[in-house]
Amino acid sequence: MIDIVFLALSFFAIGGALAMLLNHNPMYSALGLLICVLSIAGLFALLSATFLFMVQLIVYAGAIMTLVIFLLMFLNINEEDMPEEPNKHKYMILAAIVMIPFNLVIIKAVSNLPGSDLSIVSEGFGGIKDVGMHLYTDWLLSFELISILLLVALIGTVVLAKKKKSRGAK
Amino acid sequence: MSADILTFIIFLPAVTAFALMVTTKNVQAVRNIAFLSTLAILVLVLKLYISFEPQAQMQFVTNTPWIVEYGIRYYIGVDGFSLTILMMIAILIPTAYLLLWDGRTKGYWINMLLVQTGVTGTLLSLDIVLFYFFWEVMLLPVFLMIGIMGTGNKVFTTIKVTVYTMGGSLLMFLAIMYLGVSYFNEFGEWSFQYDKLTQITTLSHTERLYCFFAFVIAFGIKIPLFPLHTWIMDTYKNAPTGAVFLLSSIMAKLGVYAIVRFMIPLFPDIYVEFSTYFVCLGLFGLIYFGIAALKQDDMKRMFAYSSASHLSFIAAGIFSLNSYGINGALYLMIAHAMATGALFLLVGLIHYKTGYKTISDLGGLAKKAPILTFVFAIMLFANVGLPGTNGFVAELLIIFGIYEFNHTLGYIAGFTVVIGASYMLWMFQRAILQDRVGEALKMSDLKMKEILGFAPWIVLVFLMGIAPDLFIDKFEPTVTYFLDDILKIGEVK
Amino acid sequence: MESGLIIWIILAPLLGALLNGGLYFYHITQRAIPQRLFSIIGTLSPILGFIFTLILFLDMKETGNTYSQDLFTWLEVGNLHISMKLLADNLSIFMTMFVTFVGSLIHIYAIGYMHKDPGFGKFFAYFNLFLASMLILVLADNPIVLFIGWEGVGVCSYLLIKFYYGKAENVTAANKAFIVNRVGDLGFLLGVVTLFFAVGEGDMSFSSLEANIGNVSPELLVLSGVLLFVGAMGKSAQIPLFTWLPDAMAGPTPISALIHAATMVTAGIYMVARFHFLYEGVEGVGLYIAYVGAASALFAAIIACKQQDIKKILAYSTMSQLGYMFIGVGLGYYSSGLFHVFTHAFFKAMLFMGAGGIIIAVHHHQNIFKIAQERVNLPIISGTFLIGVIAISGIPPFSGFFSKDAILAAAFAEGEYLIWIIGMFTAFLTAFYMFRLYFILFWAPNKKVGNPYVYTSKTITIPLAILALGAFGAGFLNLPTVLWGEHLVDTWLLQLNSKVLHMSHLTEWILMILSVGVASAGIYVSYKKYANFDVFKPESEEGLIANKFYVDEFYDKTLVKPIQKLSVFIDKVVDTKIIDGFIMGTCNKFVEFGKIVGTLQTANVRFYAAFMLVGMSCIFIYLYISLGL
Amino acid sequence: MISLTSYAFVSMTLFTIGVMGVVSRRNVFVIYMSIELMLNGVNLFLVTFARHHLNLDGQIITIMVIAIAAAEAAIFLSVIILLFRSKKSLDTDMFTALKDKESK
Repeated sequence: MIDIVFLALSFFAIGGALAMLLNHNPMYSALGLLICVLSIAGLFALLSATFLFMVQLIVYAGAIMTLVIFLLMFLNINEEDMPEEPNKHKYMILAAIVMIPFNLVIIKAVSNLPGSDLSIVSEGFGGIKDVGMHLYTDWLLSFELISILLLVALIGTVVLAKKKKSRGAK
Repeated sequence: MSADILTFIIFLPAVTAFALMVTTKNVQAVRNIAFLSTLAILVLVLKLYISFEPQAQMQFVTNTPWIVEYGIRYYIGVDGFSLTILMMIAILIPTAYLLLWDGRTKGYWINMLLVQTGVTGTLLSLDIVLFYFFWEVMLLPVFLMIGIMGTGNKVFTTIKVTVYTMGGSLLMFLAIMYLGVSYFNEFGEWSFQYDKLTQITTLSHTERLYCFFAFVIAFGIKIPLFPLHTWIMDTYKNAPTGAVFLLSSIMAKLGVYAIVRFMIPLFPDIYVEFSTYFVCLGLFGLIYFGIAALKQDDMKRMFAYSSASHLSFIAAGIFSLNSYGINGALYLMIAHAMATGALFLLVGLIHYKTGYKTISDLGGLAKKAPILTFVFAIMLFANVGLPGTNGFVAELLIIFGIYEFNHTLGYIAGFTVVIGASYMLWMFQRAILQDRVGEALKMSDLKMKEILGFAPWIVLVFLMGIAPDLFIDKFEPTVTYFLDDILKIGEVK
Repeated sequence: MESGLIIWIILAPLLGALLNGGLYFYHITQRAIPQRLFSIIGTLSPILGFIFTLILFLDMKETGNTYSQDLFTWLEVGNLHISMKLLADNLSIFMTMFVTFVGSLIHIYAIGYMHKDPGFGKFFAYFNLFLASMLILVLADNPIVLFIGWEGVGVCSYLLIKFYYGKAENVTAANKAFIVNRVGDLGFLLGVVTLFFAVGEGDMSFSSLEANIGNVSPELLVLSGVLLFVGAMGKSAQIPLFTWLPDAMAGPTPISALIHAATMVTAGIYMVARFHFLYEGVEGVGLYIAYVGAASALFAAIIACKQQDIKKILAYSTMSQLGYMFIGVGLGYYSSGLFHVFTHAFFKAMLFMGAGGIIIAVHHHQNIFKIAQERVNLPIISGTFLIGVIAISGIPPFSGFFSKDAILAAAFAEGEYLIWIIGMFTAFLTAFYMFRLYFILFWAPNKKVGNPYVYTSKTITIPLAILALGAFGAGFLNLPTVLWGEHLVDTWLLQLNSKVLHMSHLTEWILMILSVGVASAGIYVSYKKYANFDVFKPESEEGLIANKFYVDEFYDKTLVKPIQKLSVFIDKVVDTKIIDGFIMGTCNKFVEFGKIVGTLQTANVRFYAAFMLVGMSCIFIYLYISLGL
Repeated sequence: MISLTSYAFVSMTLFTIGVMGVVSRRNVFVIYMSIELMLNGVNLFLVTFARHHLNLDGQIITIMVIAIAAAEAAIFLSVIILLFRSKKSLDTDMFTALKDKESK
């Protein structure tokens, strides 16, 4: 049963990714990515990462992808604004070939690891409590730094998005 | 007297500079305060000079930890060598201020102060990393001065100076690291004090050779020795007068000083082994640069060659391995610093007043400015080594030294008498004495404060020429100590 | 014995120089000072020096003592111990006597000559300094102090020759004098160094050098002897370092008089005499010196026959006479050589002063034919000039005869007949060209119309008269035995170990008559040729002799020009192209490489990503292979 | 049987597709989304290994990555707006202000 769920989720993830890659229109690409992200959320759940499952849904699917789609609509991009991409398939194949050694090394390395049971753990792993405990004890400093980063990004966005005249006024 | 007097002497200019940097924009105030602080240093150094005992040991030593992990210490002290040069610096800088008095910017004076800190620090530091630190500190303000206030192709000049000096510094840094690591491997603790580094025994002859040459190239660039000299021509030509003065009168001497201070104790055997080569190189430089100076048209460029010629001679004296040569070289360092420094400052004044510094454009200055000509002539003859001036004593001693080192080379060394005179007098004739082709230049004579600035130089030139024993007494014990105890030559027969 | 007086002989002119210099400084910066003050200080100081010398001399004559004065330790490094010490022995006091005496007279003369010159004060400051340097040279107790004076004389001559520095050729002449002298100084200095180490690094004073001269190996003795003589060649204008002397006439005439009569050029002879203990040991070097002297004497005399500049003729005659002196000292007859220095000082000073008077009178013409065209009425000058000309030509009983004849007799006695013949021929030439000068200047029948130039100034005529007395009578101080004299000078200079003439009285008489005959022949030839010379048709200035055998041009072509070319070559090619080219070329290669790499910066994000990817891929291929996966 | 390798295969595939997108596409939006896809691939890997080792550190890092992705999204999108305003284009090859101009 889990195998089938895994296979289905993987299929949707990769399919969504390919859809993102191959569609000319960014709107379709965004929808493809959305499918992919949702499937990955499912995979997180399969890996007993319940908290991450929620985060993935809320932050990626809910916030980031929505933001992207919203922006795409907001900019009102016409067909003529889209760049022409004459050689994109050639580049794709080239990139895929170049990535082969990387993939080979990683896959080989992983397959050499001792196998283990990846079935769902019901209690004590990946829940919000466990993650929270871990996050606020061992990873406190990183957590704080990330929050500062987010703050900076917030301010930076405001500054960047301001109209030009306010920058030129100085 | 407190031992911290040296620290005070080193850092007073820098502190003054930083204070001035943030407080005032008034150029005159900056200049006056800078001048006063150099005068204060002069007083301190005078006090030091009087209370110094003429013997070989380091005196007024301060030795406190600086970077504890690597055993780098703030280790300074003064002996006969450094005291004499310190005295020279302390006298030359304030008087030079008087001659650079007008028409400078705030940055100029602040850089001058910073250079003074770098220079005195280099002179007094006994920890080799501290030495390296000050060695670089003294260069940075000079780069700025050349790059900002220079003339001609000043940016390229700055790049050139940087390439040369940084190349040398890099080699020196590698050698310092090598020595430090060797010391650590042998004794299990870090130290960069030069007297501790001399205890290293594990280095092979080849390794020591490489270190020696790494150091000598760094110092040789600063001196400059043939063939590491090509940076000085453009630099002296394009740099502002103050920077040229500092480079030629003081920093070049520190190259020689550093050879004596670090090379002799660290690598005595290699020093002796290669002395012949360096004496030859020095004498070759003497003649080579002397000849090159003959046909120069730009006066600063000519003095650059002249300076290189004399410094090669000094280097030859330093490597002559006997007390005549080394004492003479030290004496010539001081004599040459005064003579060349004064000549550069005079050329700067002439340039400032007439707008020209090329020989073919000048002429007829003697009629308009007799006092300037008089001072020029005195410094010129001191540079040429006329008896009665300090240059003669030094050249005589070096010739004696090189003759004792090797008779044939001694005869070559004698040519210093002829070479300097030819290009100097020819320049003097064309630029100062004989009437100018075309209309006469606008030129005013030295003012009272400039005369006052030169007065101590002139007095010293003659005093050091007429009664040299007074001055040589202060550093002769150190030279003897270096020769007898470190090089183990035992020059007393 | 110690004597505190010696330093005052030097200090008198030295302080005069300082005082005059200081006053002149005040004069140009603040307020004008009357010329009278300068002249009083300027002349009083050498006269004071002369008085001190006289006191010392009389004392020495009385007691027979030698005095010295140790002032302070000048330098003490290693084994080198040089004290600032002065020595007044018979030799130095002999030199000091006539240096201060003739020097004082020239100083007095200069008051008149330099009258109303704007640089009057400066002139006297330099002049006093010149004399002081010469006195340091003469009174020095060791070669280094001697060298201080030696160079001091050189620099003062430089300062004085370039006195009118506005004109380029004056300064060029001064430079030439200084640099050629420096070449000589190089030799001198190296000679001293060689000697110092050869005698075993002892004390430097002349007495200890003399005591230790036995330690020196013959080779080093020859070497140092020759090197020291190179110094003398420079100072005393002998072949090949003589070219500066004629050019040095660019300075005002009192300087020429001082250089040629009392100071500077005599220094070389004095120095050789001072080092007599060295030259006694090496006969060959002495002979070499004598031959150089003979060659110079002849060479200069030949050139002088064709010159037209009044001062240059006198300059070459000086060089020629210096040659005689070197013959004397070279052959070991030091006192004869010095005696010629002594007599020469009088008549040469007088000739120069007379020439200066004439030059001033005709308003600064120096060409003898031009001068001769003018009508002049200068009885005292022409009279004293004649005395000088006779004296230099060697006609008895004028002073030149005795001193020159002693030298020629010495050459004959030593068996150096070649030198003797050259000397005789030079004597003939000397008489010829000196009387040529005299006849053209004063006997030329054709004159321009107009009032004669008159010039009389007491400051010029009185010294001339005194010197004329000296030029006439100085010879009697060293009358040889054959003329019933007592060799006063030779006796006084006994310390020099001069050789004594050993020849029969008959030979001596014959030699004397011969030399007088030769001189008379010279005068006769000159009279025939120039007594009625038409000065409006001057001799041509073409030819080998008139062009001084092209020696200057030769030096210019073989030494000066190549060195200048080398200088340009070093600067423009070796330094700029080769050395700097190598170092900055390496830097430029880095810059070029940077530019090539810079083209990779296309600002195309995808290109960067792909580039990174390729790099990463390479790393993974490496990992794949190295890890053996 | 789902093993470590199958998860690795999925995450590598996602990552590779992301790389292909960055290299081949010129549309700024698609490039941005490709980057997000690469991040997701890596996240999946991290979570897989967290499960494999039963160690929460992998999940924590994933949270960090997601936070950074959020920050990146904010900045990136505002930059895209600015670029689109100035160049009226979404083509990355048009944005060449930082090109080394001296070399050509």
